[in-house]
Amino acid sequence: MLLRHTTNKVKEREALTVNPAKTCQPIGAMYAALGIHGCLPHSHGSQGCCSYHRSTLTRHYKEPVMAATSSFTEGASVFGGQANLLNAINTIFSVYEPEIIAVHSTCLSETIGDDLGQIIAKAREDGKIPEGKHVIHASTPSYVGSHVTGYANMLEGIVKHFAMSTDEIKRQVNLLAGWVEPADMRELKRMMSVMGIKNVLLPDTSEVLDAPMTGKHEFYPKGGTTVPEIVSMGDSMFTLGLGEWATKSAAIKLENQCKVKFALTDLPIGISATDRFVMALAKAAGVSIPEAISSERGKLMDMITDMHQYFYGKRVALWGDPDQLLPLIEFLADIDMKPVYVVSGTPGKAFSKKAHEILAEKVPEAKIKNGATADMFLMHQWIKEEPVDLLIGNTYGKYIARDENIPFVRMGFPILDRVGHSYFPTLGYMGGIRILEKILGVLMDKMDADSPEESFELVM
Amino acid sequence: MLLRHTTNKVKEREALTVNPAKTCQPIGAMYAALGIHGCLPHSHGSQGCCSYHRSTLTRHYKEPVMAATSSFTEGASVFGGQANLLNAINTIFSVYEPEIIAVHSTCLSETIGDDLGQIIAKAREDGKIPEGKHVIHASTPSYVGSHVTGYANMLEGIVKHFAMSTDEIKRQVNLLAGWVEPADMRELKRMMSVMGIKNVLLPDTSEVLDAPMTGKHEFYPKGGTTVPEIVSMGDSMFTLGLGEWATKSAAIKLENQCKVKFALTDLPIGISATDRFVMALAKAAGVSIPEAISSERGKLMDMITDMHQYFYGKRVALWGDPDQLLPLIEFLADIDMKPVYVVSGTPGKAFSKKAHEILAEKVPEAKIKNGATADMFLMHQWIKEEPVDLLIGNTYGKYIARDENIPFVRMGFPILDRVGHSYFPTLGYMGGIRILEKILGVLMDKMDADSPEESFELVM
Amino acid sequence: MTDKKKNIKELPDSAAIIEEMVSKYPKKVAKKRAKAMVTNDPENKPEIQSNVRTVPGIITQRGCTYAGCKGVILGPTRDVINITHGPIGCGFYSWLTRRNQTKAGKGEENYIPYCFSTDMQDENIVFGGEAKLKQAIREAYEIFKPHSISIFSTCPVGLIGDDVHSVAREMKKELGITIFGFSCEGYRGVSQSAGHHIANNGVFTNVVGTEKPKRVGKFQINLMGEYNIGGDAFELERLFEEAGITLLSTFSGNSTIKSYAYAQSADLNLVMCHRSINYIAEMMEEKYGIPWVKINFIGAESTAKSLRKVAEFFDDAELTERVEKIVKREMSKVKKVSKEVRPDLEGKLAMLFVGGSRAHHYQDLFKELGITTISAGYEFAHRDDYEGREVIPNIKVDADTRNIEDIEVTRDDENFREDLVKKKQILEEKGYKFKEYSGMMSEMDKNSLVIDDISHWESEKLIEYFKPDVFCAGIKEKYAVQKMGVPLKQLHSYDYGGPYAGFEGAINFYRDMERMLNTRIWKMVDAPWKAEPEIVGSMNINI
Amino acid sequence: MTDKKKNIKELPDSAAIIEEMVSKYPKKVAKKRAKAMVTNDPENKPEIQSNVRTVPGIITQRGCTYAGCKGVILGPTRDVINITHGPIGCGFYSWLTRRNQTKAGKGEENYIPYCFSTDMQDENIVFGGEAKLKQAIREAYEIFKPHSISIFSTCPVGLIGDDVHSVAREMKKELGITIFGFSCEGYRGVSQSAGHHIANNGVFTNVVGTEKPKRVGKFQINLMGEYNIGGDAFELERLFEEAGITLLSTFSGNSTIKSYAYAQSADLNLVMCHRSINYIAEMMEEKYGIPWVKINFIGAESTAKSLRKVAEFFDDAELTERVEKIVKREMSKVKKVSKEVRPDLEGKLAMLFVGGSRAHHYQDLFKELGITTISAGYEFAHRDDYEGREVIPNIKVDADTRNIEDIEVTRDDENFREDLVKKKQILEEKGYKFKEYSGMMSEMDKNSLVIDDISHWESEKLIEYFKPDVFCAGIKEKYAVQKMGVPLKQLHSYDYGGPYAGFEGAINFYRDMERMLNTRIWKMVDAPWKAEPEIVGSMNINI
Repeated sequence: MLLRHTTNKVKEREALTVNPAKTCQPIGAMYAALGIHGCLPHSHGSQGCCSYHRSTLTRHYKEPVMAATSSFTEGASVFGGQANLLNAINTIFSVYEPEIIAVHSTCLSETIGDDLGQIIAKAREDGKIPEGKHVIHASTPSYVGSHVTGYANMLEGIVKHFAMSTDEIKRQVNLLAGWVEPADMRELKRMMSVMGIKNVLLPDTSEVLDAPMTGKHEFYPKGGTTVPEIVSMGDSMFTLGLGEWATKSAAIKLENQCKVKFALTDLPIGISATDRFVMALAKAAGVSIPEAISSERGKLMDMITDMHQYFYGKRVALWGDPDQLLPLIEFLADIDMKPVYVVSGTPGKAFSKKAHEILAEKVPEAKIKNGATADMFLMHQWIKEEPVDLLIGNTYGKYIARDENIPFVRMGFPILDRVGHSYFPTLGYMGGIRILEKILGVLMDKMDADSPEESFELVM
Repeated sequence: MLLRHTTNKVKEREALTVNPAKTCQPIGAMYAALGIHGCLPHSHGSQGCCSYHRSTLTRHYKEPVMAATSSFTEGASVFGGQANLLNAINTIFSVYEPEIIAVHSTCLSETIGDDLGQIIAKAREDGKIPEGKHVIHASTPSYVGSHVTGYANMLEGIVKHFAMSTDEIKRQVNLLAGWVEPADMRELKRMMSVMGIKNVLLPDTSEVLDAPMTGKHEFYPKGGTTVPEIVSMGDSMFTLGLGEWATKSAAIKLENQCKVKFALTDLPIGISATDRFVMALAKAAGVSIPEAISSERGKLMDMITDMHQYFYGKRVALWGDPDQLLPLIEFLADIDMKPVYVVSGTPGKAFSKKAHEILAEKVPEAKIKNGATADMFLMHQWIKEEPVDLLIGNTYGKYIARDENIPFVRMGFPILDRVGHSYFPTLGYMGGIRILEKILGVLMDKMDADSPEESFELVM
Repeated sequence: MTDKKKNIKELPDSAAIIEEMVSKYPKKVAKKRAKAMVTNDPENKPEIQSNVRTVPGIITQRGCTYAGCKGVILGPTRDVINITHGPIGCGFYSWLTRRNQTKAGKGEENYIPYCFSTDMQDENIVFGGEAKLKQAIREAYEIFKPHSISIFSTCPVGLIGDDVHSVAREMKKELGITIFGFSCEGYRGVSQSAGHHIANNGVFTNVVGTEKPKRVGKFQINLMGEYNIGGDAFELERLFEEAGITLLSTFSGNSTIKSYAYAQSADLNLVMCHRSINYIAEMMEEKYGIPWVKINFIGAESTAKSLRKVAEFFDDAELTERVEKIVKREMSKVKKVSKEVRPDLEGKLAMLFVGGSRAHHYQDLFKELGITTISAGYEFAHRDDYEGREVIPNIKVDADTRNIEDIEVTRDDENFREDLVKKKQILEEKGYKFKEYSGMMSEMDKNSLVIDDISHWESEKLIEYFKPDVFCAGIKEKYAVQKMGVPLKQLHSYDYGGPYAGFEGAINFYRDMERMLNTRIWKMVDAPWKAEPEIVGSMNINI
Repeated sequence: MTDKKKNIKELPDSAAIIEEMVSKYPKKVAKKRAKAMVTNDPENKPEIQSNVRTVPGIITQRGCTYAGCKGVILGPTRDVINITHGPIGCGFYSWLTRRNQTKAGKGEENYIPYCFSTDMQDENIVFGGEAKLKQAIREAYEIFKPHSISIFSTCPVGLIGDDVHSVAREMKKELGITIFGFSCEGYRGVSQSAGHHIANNGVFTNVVGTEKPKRVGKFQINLMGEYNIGGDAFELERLFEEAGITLLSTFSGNSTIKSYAYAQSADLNLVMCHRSINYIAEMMEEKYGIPWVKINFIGAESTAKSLRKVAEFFDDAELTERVEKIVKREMSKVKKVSKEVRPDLEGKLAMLFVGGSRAHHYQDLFKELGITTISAGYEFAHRDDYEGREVIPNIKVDADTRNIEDIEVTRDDENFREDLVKKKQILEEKGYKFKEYSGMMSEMDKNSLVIDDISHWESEKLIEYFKPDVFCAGIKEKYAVQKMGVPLKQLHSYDYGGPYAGFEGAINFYRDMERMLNTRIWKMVDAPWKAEPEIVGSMNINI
């Protein structure tokens, strides 16, 4: 047993987190900033943070992740990090020539009380920010929320810095992407293009974190939302935010700053959430939903009806982020699976409430927990109490999967030990088909491995 | 052991095929005909053929497969099937109202010598073919070639019946698709669209064999190459045939009939074959290759370079069809895998020759065999002699995979026990990424399952 | 469209829908098809056209004689090398596709996962395929050393004049093992049914009785027409074993040639699928005096009834007690589940178009759930399967049927069971029914619609008209029916579920129906925006 | 660009590329960075700036003190619950990401797959986190009943004034198990290196010598600075065992707190990674009189040399014979492989920028393959690791270093090994070198370029300039370097390969280099149409 100390005796914990189902804010800020074209993320804190975030993002995307750090030492921690950040800005613009530096704070700089806005203003005063270049910032203390919060905060920071309203309304819709894969961002753009909806997608990590091998390292890959696009968001017809945790604050900021009305909808994972997404988009843009979209929906429905027997009643344990988990458990419930255990390290009371609502009728027995001590250790203990047929979550699930011999579908962040997630979307109807393909694949693999020889099946 | 009678003692066989790596012509003709819009395939022979083909295609695509049969009885076998076919044509046009009936023969009607052309002419004379409707045909004796041959013959039959040259050249390229999935056909169209190449894709089973669930059974789904499109192929600038076995005869027919020049290129599986495909298309259409295509290529190259260590030196056994196998083994060799055993039931001396050429330098030890008695039993015996790390082929490989505990990637026809193949392409650069994702997935799954606990890996 | 809830007590006359279905056919076809559609009256069973040629072009469910012979009857037998003599397709398509589960002991033979074919080529068609067939048999023998090999003829074989029987005889002599052939070319007969008959003949002639009779248990039976789809036979084996009934041989599921060889040692033959296997039962009675009874292990009540019928035959107090104990225990389990699911399913409507007895048997399961069968029919049955064996003398034998040999069976004086003949007589006097089958119609509601060899067109019309809650058929029909929003249960393959036979099987079926008919996924088929007025935002992006 | 083949014998002066690299920096930065780049002269080693603050914004490879303390040193120890006191990130990122393999016996403790954190929240920052830490320790104890718990401080901990050491003492008293803390806040020091030192201090103070010395074998050693990445330590354990040398404890790979506790029983300490572990070796010599030698098990020749050095120390004929036998056998295996692959690799160029000793050690493996290291540098080393221990007295101690406690060690009279002091003296007289490390530079070619704490910008320039065939660094560098068409070997994680230590490890490395440097995949990076003239067909579809 890999996790040999995990037993089925659940003890209430108040202080100790074991095998977390979240990580800290700054990595989310870094990921969001990578979705801006020509932007270099900058970590204002100890250099270990930046190193850890770059490593984790790199292991997940198998791509270069460029970011700088203020490299605090003890002195900076005592006297404040202003000198470090000013130096950093100067060095970065000299050497790496970004359009934008996106600075996020850390637990360290937050604890000592560095005021990023003030330091950046000072940098501008001192002439350290070249003409036409930008330094934007977000406050992302690691001891509040989770990586998702950091993503949301950076998104808000971006919007705050750039979005401007002029008198002229632009016939376009803003789409604020939650924390999804480059492939998903590309899929969102494809769907909007099929629907004929001009849009600004923010952020957009496609062609950034799935960049081609060309023999040349493009320090700023060709993808990412551009500055003029972000500026223009202030003139858009409407903003749609995908996922409350990741996009709500940016959507509100945009409304307050530029009077662009917004709606929040779930990440389009599975059938019901994608239905809502498509309808919200159609409404926002005042367009009809084209046949091509209905046809994709029909393909997903087709797989659901064809394969229903394999999904029906299967017990699933999931961990990850609220914005992903909510539509995902809804999807599973829609196809008659039973998401019985759901944990997320990301806090927010709305999560348990919504999850319970989704499952109230179909899976009343579901155990749902989020926030501190809602961790993978707890989920594993629940599994030890009563097993499940399937695990869905990030790579760390593999320890449980092997110990308990449970089929395992990797979804979420980080996925460190498989590839494909950055290339093939799980959003939208076609993404739903991919999710079901994966689920069926692992369930059937287990059936094929475990069935007695006489009931080994050729056909499904 | 599921295949408990298979040993490592290979005996030369002349007459007995055991566990074939092919099936018979008519099913290929049926599949090709399904790629024409408004077409009902018709099997001229015993009704069992039609039943078997429909069942097998249905199990593969999980979709309705509509086709009719002449329902031969002993009388028809003695006196000829003319009456049956005439009746069938009459009934079909009355009840099912197709645009086209695509008749293919069977071993039975071929053995008794039915002349399809003559019978159809008679049907036309007798007024059994409504104005503007078509009955086309192909001779597909089951005892010649394989399912691939039947596909090729029906393709030729379609072109022969419809393609016409007028004086005006159409600025479009004909693409003759080999036997690939609906998803692949969609991907070919997408790639041509990215390259800005107007085209006629023949056949086109997308939106036919991956039709949406809508609550209504569309007897003739919206996909398929249309009659006007096929007619216009005679005026196209050029024809590109994908895969010699499946498309050569149709390409030649088109040239002879309409003077449209052609080139054959491999199915775009993997990097080198897709390179050739893209260049051949560019040349045929006189266009430059756009950056977007280079970028997709770069993504595939990126995965190859990133994941090379997991591919390197892995021994692979493959079975399937020549047009698929040749570019696939080239792809594997490109990424330093070792396709050591390759079998195809489909005959044609060119196959072994080409395969040996591809592998000459990198895998000189490869065993390659095709034609009668080149079957999965032989391949399994080779594996018993010296094992492999990976199997790639159709669903029947699962028996070997389980007996020998070898990772297994399903590719080819038929895939009866998994879904996804009809929705997600394996052609083109993005298809290459999917192939590699699958290969890596099964290799890593085995590593995760078999590794001692102390070397269980979190990251790849 | 009928209103379901209202009409389940009394079905309307089906004339209108019959008219609608046939009206689109060419006249001659309409006339012919009309004869295959009847409105049922269980008290006064109407004559139905069946076992006649399929109308070409109609899109039929039917397969061929080879499929019936090799695929259905011989396929499930694991200790014989079944060589398909013909082009590769026939062997390929019948390779592992029928889910005949089999449980070979360690070291025992099991050729079921293998496909053997002569893979005939052009030159074999032109110059004859006998030499290749012989060589194939030799190679099969050299490599596998089987004790039995059988040969299945595909369409071209008969036409080119290959004599598989003489090849079999010759090779049997050469190799000294059991070898026999079947002239089951696909074009013979009008459906799989001919193949069943041919297979029955061959197995009876070449295998049954080739070993000495043996007495293993007190109550020896054969189970006939049970193909162990999805493990059905395993469930029945469990019941027989517990009851103390010795199952000598199953024709043919989880079966062996070796066990067929002494099948004449049975005291009673149980016939499950009447259509496919009654021939052997009949011939064994003629030759050995072994009586047969029609039983049905699909449905919990039917299973109980069938077990009791066997016990009644043997008339042994201990046996009867054991059977009653089993029935009581199992029925209580079954009842628990049916009680749980029946409220969700009661009043729903089913249609069954499949096979040669399944369309009948499965109605029992539906009945147990309160589901009404509004329409049903067989794919390849004969009139007796619809109307009951009493019509057999009146069935016209047409040319297609005449092509299938009715073999001459002579009494085996040495092994003839006079004791059983006597037993039968006594029981019959007490009202016990042997070789009785009253057909599907007698158990279907009045005014239900019975259709033989249904076409795709007809089934789509039927579905549109009746809007059934579940449709039972095969893989070819599955996805077309489901595209119409109606769940389809495959009764050839059970959709890779099962077992459905016996008590456990009934429970499985109940649960599957609960799953299929009570899910909300079918309600999600329509996109939600279809129900809404055209979406109009405050602004249109395109203006 | 240099012409590889021509220049591998004699490298050019690197002044030009240094100039190119620093010219883009702001002046002050350029001045500072220039001091960290030197053209090597092994005979006359130049002074290199190292272990100084990283220039903010430079894009460094470096991590933090916490990473060095918890991630590197304590991480590989399986029988202790390592609680990260801080926000969740630090614990999360160091959870299983360093590939420290460990082999726990059945029933033994193994907490390595677990991540324990106090997951500090807002209110803990405001009101202090000691109470939560105490509670977390209690919960860890209640659930897991470990014998040891350690606490790692993250950035905010020191700032808000949490005293992890007093908490540790208090809880130790409360629970009666070993509990100790580390003040390894990320901002301390200038790199991971500070964390190593802090970890060394803590382990030495709290664990080493807490159990009675024991004598298990004739020749007892500790292996220090070997982290069992990819199973390196397993390979070495195999060699020691066969040689008859008792490995008491490894600091720290496949290691346990329990074994640290009696590590003072060793006769000799072997130091592998000089940078990360020399502190403990020094302190053990001071306290217990145990001498230490620098060894290197990366590279087959180095392994042989190191094994012989150990044998020489113990000066035992049988031991020497066993070691020689091992070396002979293993070297013949190694030679076979190197002979096979060397022709493909000879003359290729490597760069190594990683770690605190790996960038040096792996040059030995490259040398064995005929690959020239043209440029190298460390991520977090000190001047002695470049220039040799002889410069230690001359190293300026700056404020950042002064922050890290140099603990006062006093001689343990009871356990002091006078015998070893004597042995050392005698051996030294014979020329045997103790605590000697001459640094990376002495083994690098003249004119090779040595750069400390290389930045991303500098490494891209270097690659453009030298076009190396292989680049060694870490995960953050991997894909950027590879995007330039140069394969990168990760020397922290071995790219999930390995082991690379010892003889088998050398073979693995050779084969990996063969794979990486001899594949044609890099030649496929350019699309073939890039090399061709613009495609012009006979017709253009768009005209």
